[in-house]
Amino acid sequence: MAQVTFEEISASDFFYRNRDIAGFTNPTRAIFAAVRELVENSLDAAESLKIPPEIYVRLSFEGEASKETQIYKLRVEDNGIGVPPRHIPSAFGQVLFGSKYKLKQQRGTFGLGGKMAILYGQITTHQPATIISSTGMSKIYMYKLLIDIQRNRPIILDRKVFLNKEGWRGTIVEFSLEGDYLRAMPKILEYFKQTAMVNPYANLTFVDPKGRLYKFIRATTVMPDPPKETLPHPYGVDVELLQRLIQITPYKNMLEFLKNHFHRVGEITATKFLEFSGISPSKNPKRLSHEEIVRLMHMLKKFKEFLPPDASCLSPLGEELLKTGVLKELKPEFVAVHQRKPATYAGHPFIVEVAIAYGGEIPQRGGFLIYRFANRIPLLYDEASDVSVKVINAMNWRRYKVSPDMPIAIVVHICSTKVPYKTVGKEFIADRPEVRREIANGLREVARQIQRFLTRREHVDRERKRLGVFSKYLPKIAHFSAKLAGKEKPPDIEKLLRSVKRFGAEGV
Amino acid sequence: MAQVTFEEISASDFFYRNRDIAGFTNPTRAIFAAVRELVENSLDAAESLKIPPEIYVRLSFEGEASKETQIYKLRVEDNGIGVPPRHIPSAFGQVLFGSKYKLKQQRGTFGLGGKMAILYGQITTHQPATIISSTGMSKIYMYKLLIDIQRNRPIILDRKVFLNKEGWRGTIVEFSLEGDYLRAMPKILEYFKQTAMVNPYANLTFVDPKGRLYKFIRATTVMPDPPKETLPHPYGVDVELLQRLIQITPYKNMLEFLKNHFHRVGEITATKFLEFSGISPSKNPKRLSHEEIVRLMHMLKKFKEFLPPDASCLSPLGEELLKTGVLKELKPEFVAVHQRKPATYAGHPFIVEVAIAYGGEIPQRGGFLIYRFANRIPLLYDEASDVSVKVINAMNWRRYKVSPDMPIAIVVHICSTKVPYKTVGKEFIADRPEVRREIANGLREVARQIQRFLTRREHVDRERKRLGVFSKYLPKIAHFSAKLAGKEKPPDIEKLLRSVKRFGAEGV
Amino acid sequence: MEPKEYRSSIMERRKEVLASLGNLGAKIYEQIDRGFFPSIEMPSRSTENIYYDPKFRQYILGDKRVKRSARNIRHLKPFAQLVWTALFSYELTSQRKTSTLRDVYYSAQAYEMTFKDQQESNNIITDLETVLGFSREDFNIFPEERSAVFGDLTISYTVPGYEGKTLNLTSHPDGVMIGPALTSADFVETSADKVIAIEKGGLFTRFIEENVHKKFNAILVLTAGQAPRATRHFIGRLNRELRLPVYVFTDGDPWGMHIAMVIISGSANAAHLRDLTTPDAKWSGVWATDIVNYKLPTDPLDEIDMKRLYELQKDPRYKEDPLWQREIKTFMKIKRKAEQEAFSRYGLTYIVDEYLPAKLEETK
Amino acid sequence: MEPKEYRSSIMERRKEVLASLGNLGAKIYEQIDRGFFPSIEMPSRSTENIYYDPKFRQYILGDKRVKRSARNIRHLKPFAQLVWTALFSYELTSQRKTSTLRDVYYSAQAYEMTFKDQQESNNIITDLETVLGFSREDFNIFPEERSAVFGDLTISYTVPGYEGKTLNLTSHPDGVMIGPALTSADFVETSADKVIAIEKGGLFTRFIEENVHKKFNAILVLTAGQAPRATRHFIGRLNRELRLPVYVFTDGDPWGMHIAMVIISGSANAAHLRDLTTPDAKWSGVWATDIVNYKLPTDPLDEIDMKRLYELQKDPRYKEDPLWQREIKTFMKIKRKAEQEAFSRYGLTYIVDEYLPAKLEETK
Repeated sequence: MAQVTFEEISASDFFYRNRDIAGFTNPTRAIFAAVRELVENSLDAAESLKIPPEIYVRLSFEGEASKETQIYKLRVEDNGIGVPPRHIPSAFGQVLFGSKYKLKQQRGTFGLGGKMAILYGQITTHQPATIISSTGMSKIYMYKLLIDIQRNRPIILDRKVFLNKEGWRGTIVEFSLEGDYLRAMPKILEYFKQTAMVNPYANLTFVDPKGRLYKFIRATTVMPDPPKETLPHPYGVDVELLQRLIQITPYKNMLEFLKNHFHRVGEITATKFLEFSGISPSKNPKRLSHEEIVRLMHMLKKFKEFLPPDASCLSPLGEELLKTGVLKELKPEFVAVHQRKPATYAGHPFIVEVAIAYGGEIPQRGGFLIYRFANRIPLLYDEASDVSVKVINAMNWRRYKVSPDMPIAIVVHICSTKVPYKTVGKEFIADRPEVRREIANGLREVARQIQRFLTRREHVDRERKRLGVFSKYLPKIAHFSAKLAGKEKPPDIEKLLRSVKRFGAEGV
Repeated sequence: MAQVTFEEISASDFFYRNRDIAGFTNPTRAIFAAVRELVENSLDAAESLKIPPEIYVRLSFEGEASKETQIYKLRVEDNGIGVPPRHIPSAFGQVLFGSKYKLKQQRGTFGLGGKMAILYGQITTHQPATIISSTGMSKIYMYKLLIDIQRNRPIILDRKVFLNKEGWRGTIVEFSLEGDYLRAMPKILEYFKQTAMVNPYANLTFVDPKGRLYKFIRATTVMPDPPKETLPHPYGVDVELLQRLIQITPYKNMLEFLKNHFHRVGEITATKFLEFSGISPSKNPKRLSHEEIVRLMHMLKKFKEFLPPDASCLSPLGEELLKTGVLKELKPEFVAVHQRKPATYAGHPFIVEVAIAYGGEIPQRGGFLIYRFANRIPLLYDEASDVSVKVINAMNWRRYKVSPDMPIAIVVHICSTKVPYKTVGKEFIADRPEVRREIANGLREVARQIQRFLTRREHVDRERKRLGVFSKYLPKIAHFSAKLAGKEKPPDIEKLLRSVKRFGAEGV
Repeated sequence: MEPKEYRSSIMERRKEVLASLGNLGAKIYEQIDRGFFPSIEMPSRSTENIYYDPKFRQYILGDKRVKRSARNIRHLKPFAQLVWTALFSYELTSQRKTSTLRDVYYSAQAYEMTFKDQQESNNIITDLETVLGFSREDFNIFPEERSAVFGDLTISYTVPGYEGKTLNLTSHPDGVMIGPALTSADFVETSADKVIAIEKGGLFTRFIEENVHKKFNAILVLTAGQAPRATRHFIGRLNRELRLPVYVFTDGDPWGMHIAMVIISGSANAAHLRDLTTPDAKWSGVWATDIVNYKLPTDPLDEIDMKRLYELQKDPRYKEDPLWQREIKTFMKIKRKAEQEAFSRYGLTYIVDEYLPAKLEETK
Repeated sequence: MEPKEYRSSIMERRKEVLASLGNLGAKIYEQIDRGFFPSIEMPSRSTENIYYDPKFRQYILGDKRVKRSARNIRHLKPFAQLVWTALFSYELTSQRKTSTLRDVYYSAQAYEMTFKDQQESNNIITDLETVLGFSREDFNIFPEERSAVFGDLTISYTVPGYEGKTLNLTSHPDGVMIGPALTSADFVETSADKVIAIEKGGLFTRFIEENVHKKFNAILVLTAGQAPRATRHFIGRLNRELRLPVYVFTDGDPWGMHIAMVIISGSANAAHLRDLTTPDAKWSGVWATDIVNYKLPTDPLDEIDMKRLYELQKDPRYKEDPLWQREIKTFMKIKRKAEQEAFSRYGLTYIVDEYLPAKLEETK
C-alpha cells in the first residue's frame, strides 16, 4: 500500500523550489531580474528620505560556468536610508522578512525580489553575499551572509564594524551569481534608460562586464513626495482584515472603531454608515459574532458614501517630473502629460499617469513606442498581455488625428499600494476594469492635447498656403478668360488680391 | 526623518496578500480555481492507491454577497487514500505543509492550491471549512477548521470521530466561498470535460447550483502506474541540493555517495565520472570545501555519460489511455497518439504525450482545437502564451497534408516532477527549449500518422476515379481521331480498356 | 432619309460650341473687370439632384444649382482648371483637332495647371459639359475606347482632308472603327432596316461571317463591353436620323443587362447631357429566361453579381418595362449567368440560325 | 512588290494546315487500331527548354521533347482535349469560319469535353500549335483584342464574300481594324516607305490628324498596348513582304520598352512559333534618355516597375543591342517614367513636328 509522507517546508524552500515564478526562469532572465530587484530596493531606500538617489551598479566577470553561462559579481551601491544593523541579517537573508509589508506605495510590493536574487546567487555559486550599510550614524556595518534555505534563516559568516568618519549613509550589496549577460544586455540597458525616464531626479551609473560605462544623469533635483503609510479603505477590507483590526483595536464602540481604523472615515461618514447598516454606534467591536463580521464587510462594500482614498499613501511622479523625464530620455518635439485623480480597485488606491510624446528623436516605426511603468518600475516583458497595451490598441486614435505611422511614444505609469501584477516577476498588469478605465481616460486627455498641437501646426501651415493659392490662380483665371473672350490683355486683378488679404480668414 | 519598520510575515500571510498570483484574481476565477484545486487533490489521492477515482462535486447556493457575486458552498468527495487524522489540521489549515514536496509527479506541484481555496473561502465568508476523512481503517474523523493567517497555523473549532462501519475510505472537503458561478460556468464545465478526457478511468459527478447534474462516466478501469519517488538526477542538482545531501549522507566516500544519492548512477558511471572530474573516489563528501562543492556541481552538469532519467517517477497516461480518453470525449473518426521517451530540462525528467484527432464530432472552425494538459490537469487560460500553442503554430502542417480548416483536435500532455509553469495559478507552461523540442517531435510523429491516414483515404478514392477516367476519354479519343482522319467508324478500344484493368496500378 | 439637313447640322453644332465657349470667357472677363470675384453657376450633379425622368426616359438633373466662386479658396484651383479647359477646348474645336482625355491631362502642364491625376482632369471636363450643356465629344475630346460598326450604310466625312468623301460601312469585313471621324460623319444612304448592337467582339465577327447584315438587313454595332459615349451617340443617331429600330444583344448577366440599359436610357453620370440615349431600343437577349429555355452552360452568380441585381431592382430605369423586373427575378431565382458565346455549345451557327431570328421577332 | 506570289501563299497555307490536322488524326487512329495506346510527341515548352537564338533573334524551343500518352492517366484528359481541338480547328478552317478563344471553350461542351476554365482551353490550343507548328490564327482562332492600321496600302481580301475585293487603308480616317479579314488579306500596292507602330490610341489618332502617313510616307499601326499576335504577324508581313522598315513608339517605361521588344523578338510564350517577329524593327522611343533630354513630365517608377527592369536587364533579348542596356540603366538611374502623351505639355503637335522626325532619323 502506498505511503504518503507529510512535511512542512520553509518559505525560502518554497521559493527555492519555484524560482520560475519570481522571474528567475533562466540565466538571461535571472541576471536581469537580479539587477532590477536591487536597483529598485536602492531607489526606494533613497526616496523614503527624499534624497535624490545616487546608484552605482557594477557587473564584473568572474569566470565561465558552462558553455553559455558565466559567473558574475554584482555590486549595487546606494545613498539610501541604510538598514539598521540588527535587521541586516534578516533583511537580506530571510525570505518574507522586510520593510515592505505596509500599506504604502513601494516598488518591491512582494518583498521578495532582493532576497530571491541573493538566494539565486547562492544556489548557483554558493558564495556568501556581502552587505555593507550605514544609516548615517557613527558606524558602518558589514555582514557576510548565507541563507539557510531549509530553515529560512540567515547564516552570518562574518561581521565587521567600521567608524563612519565621513558620515556615509547608504547600502552596498555584493554577491556572485550565474548568468548570461550577453543575452540579457539589451533588456538591462533598456531597463536603465526607462528607469532614468521615470526617475529624472536620480543619477544612475552602470559598469558592465566589458568595462563599458553607462551614465544617466539627473535632470532635476525636485522629487515627488514620499508615500505615507495609510489606513485601509473601507471598500478594500475583507473578513480577515476586519478580524485583525478588531483584535488590536483599543476602541470600545463601533463609531470610534470606524473613525480610527479606516481611511477617510470621519464622524459624519461613520455615523451615516452605521445607520445605513443598522449597527448600533455603541456596539463593542470585540463583541461582533462571525456572522456579524461577514455582514459588516458586505455592508462596507455596499455603502456608497465613503470618500475615495486620497493620494497621500501614493507617490506618483507628477506631471512636471514625468514631462522632465520624457524630455530628457526621448527628446521629443512635443509632449503632453496628465495625471488622473486617485481611484481604487478592490479598495486599493491607485493613480494613473500618462504621457504622449511626438517627433524629435522618437523614431517612426509603423507603431507606437509604448513605455509601461508601475510604481516607477519599467515593465519590459510580456507587453502584449499588459492592460495598457490592450487599452492603447482598443482606442480610436484616428479621432485624435493620431496614427501609428507617426513618431509617437506613449507612457503609462500606474502607482498603487498594490499594483495588480499577474506574476511575482512583475512583468505585466492584470486587466482590471477600474484600471482599464483610468488608463483610457488618461490617454484620451493627452490625446486631446496632442490633437490640439497637431491641429495648431496644421492651421499655421494652412494660412501660409492659402494666400499662395490666390496669388497663383487668380492671374491664371484672368489670363485664360481674356484669351477665351478674344481680349488683348487680361483684366486687372489687383483689387481682388487686395481684398483677399484684407478679409484674410474667409474660405478657410 | 523617515522611519522604516521591519517585520516578518507568515507564508499564509504572504499568499493572503498576494492571492492574485495563485489564480484567485476575481470572483469568477476564484470559484473556478477552487473547484479545480480540490478535484485535483482528489484525483491524486485516488491515483496514489491505483483506485479508479470516484469524485463527487457539489456547488450549492447560499445567498447573495453583492450585486454580482454570491456565496456558494463547495463540497468535494473522493474515494482516495484519505489523510491520517494527526495530519488533517495542518494539511488543510497550514500553507506550505503537505505531501507534495517530493520528487515525483503530482498534479498540485506547488502544494498550495487546496489551501488557497480554503483560505479564499475564509477571507470572503469567514466560515470554517469541514474536513471528513478516513484511511479506510476503523475510524472516520471530522474537523472544523479556520486558518490563523498571521501565524500560518490551523485553528480547530470542532473535532468528531465516527466508527467506520462500512469501511469507507476517502476525503470530503466542504467550505463556503464567494464567487460568480454564472460567469465561471463555461470554464468549469470545460474543465470537467477535459479532465474526463485525460482521466478516462475516473467517474466525475458535478451538481451545479441550479441542481443540474453533469456526469462523466469512466470508459476503462485500467489506470496508469502511479509515480514513484525518485532520487535527483545529476544534471538537475545545484549547490544547495548537494549541500543538503552531504549533510544527511551516511556514506563516507564519493563513490558510494554518488551511487546512493543520484538517479541512474551506478558503480560504472560513478567511477567514470570521478575520473572525468578528477575527484578521488575515496574522498569523504563531508570534507568537500565550498569551492569543491561548486566545482562538483559544474562537473556534474558537464559530464556527458549520465543516463537520462527513467520514467518511474513519472506517471504518463500512456498511449492506450490517452486514445481511450480522446475517443470517449471527442468521438473523432480517427485518432493518433504518441508518447515520447522521457527527457529532462534542468535535470527534471518529463514526458510529452500528444494526440491528434480528426473528423467525427470534432467541429470545423478554421483552426485547430487545442487541448493542453500538464500532469493530467487541463490548462484553460492564457492559451496564446503556452509553449504548445507556439510549437503548433510554428509547425509546417502543410507538409503533413493537414490544414487548419480541417476538423482537427490536438492534445498535448506534459508530465514532469516539476512542470515549468509560469504562474502559481498553473495557467501556462514556459517556453523551455527542451520541452519545445519534445512537443515538436511528438507532434511530428502523430502528424505523420494522420498524414498516412489521410493519404490512404485519398488513395482508395483515387483508384476508383482512375478507371472512370479511362472509360470516359479513350472512346472520345477514338471517335475524334477517326473523324479527323476521315474514317467512318472509330477504331476498337476494347483491348486498351482491358489492359488498363490488368495493369491497374500504372500512372497512379 | 434627309441627308442634306443633317450634314449642315454637324457644322452648325460646331459653331454653337465655339460661341458658347467664347461667351463663358467673356462672362468671366467681365466680372473680374468690374472688380468682382468671378463665379459660375451650374446644375448640381450630386446624387440628390439626379432624377429619373419618365418623359425623356433617362436621368436628368434637377433644379439644384451649385456656384463655383473664385472667392472660395477651395473652388479656386478647379475654377482656374475649368477656364483653362474651356480655352483648350476652344483651340481644339476651332483648329478641328481631336484629343484624348489623357492629352488634356498632360497639356495642362504647359500652363502650370497641373491636375492631381487623370480623375481630377476628367471631373473638370464633366464640369465644362455641365456648364455649357455640350458633351466632351463636341469639344473634340475622346476617350480611348474603340468600338466598331458594320453594315450597308454610306457615310460622308466632315473631318479635315476627308470632307465630302464617302465610305460604305461594309467595305472592311473586320468592321469599321467608331472614332472621331466616323462620329462626325453625316449619313448618306442605307438599305438596312434595323440596328443590332452586340457586346462581344467574337460574336460581332461571327455575325459578319454569317452575313447577318444581309440576312437581317441590319447594321451591326460592336459596343465592346459598356458602349463608349461616342458609340451611344452614334446608335442614337442611327435610330433618330434613319428611324432604324435598335436591338441590343449582351451577355446574360446583370452587367450585360445594364449595357443594354445604358444604351436605352443613359447613365446617371451623364444626367447633364441629352442625345446619348435611345429610349426605343430593345434588349433582345441573352435574358435570364433564355438561359432556362435554351439550357445554356452557365456560371454561378457571385456575391458581386447578386449585389448588382439588388441595386438594379430598385433603379427607376428598370421599372419602365415589366420585362426588366421579370428578368431580374429570374436571375435571382436561378442564380446563374451565361455568356453570348455559350450558344457555341449548339454549334457555331446556332445563334444566327435559331436564336437571333427568334429574339428579333420576340422583341419587335 | 510581288503580290501574285503572296496571294497564292495565303491559300496554300490553308491547305497545308488542313493536311496537317488530318494527318494528326490519322496517326492517332492508326495507333489505336494497332492496339497501342496512342501518343503524341512535341517539343517541351518548359522554361528550361526555351532558348534565345541570336540567329533568329527570338526565343526558340530546344531539343527536349515531351510525350503525351493516353496510357498515362494524367495525360488522358488533355490528350482527348487536344484531339477534339484539332477536330474543331479542322472544321473551322475547312468551313472558313473564325472563332474566338472563348468560343472554343464553350464549343467543347457540345462534345462533353468541358474545360476546367479558359486557361486550360487556351493551353490545349497552344499544345496544338506546338504539335503542328502552326499558330492559332492559322486555325482561324482569334483572341478578342483589336488593333488598327492606317496608311496608303491597298489590300485584297481572301475571306468568303470578299475574295478579290480591295480596300485602301486610308479609306477610314479612324483607322482600319486588324481582324481576321485583314490578317488574311494579300497586299496589293503601297506608296509607303516605312511602318510606324504606336502603343496608344490617342497618339494614333493624333498622327492621322497630323497627316503623319503623308508627311512621313508611313503606314501607321496601332498596337493598343501589347500587340496581339495577329498584329505582330501583320507587322512582320509588312516588313518581309513589302520590305518596309518598322519603327516602334511606346510609352517610356519598362512595359512600353517590352512592347517594342515583343514586336522585334517575340515572346517566350511563342517560342514554338516562327513568323511572329520582326527582328529588324527599331524601338524609336520614348526612351529613358528622351525623358531626360526632353524634360518630360514623369511619374516615379514603382516597385513593380523596378522589378521588371531588373528582369529585363538579364533577358538575353536585351543583350543584342547596347541601346537596351543603356536605356535600362538610365531608367534605373532616373527612377521615373513618362507616357507618350506627356509631349502634350509642349502643345499637341510638338510630338509630330519635333520629336518624331528627330527619332526616325536617330534610329534609321
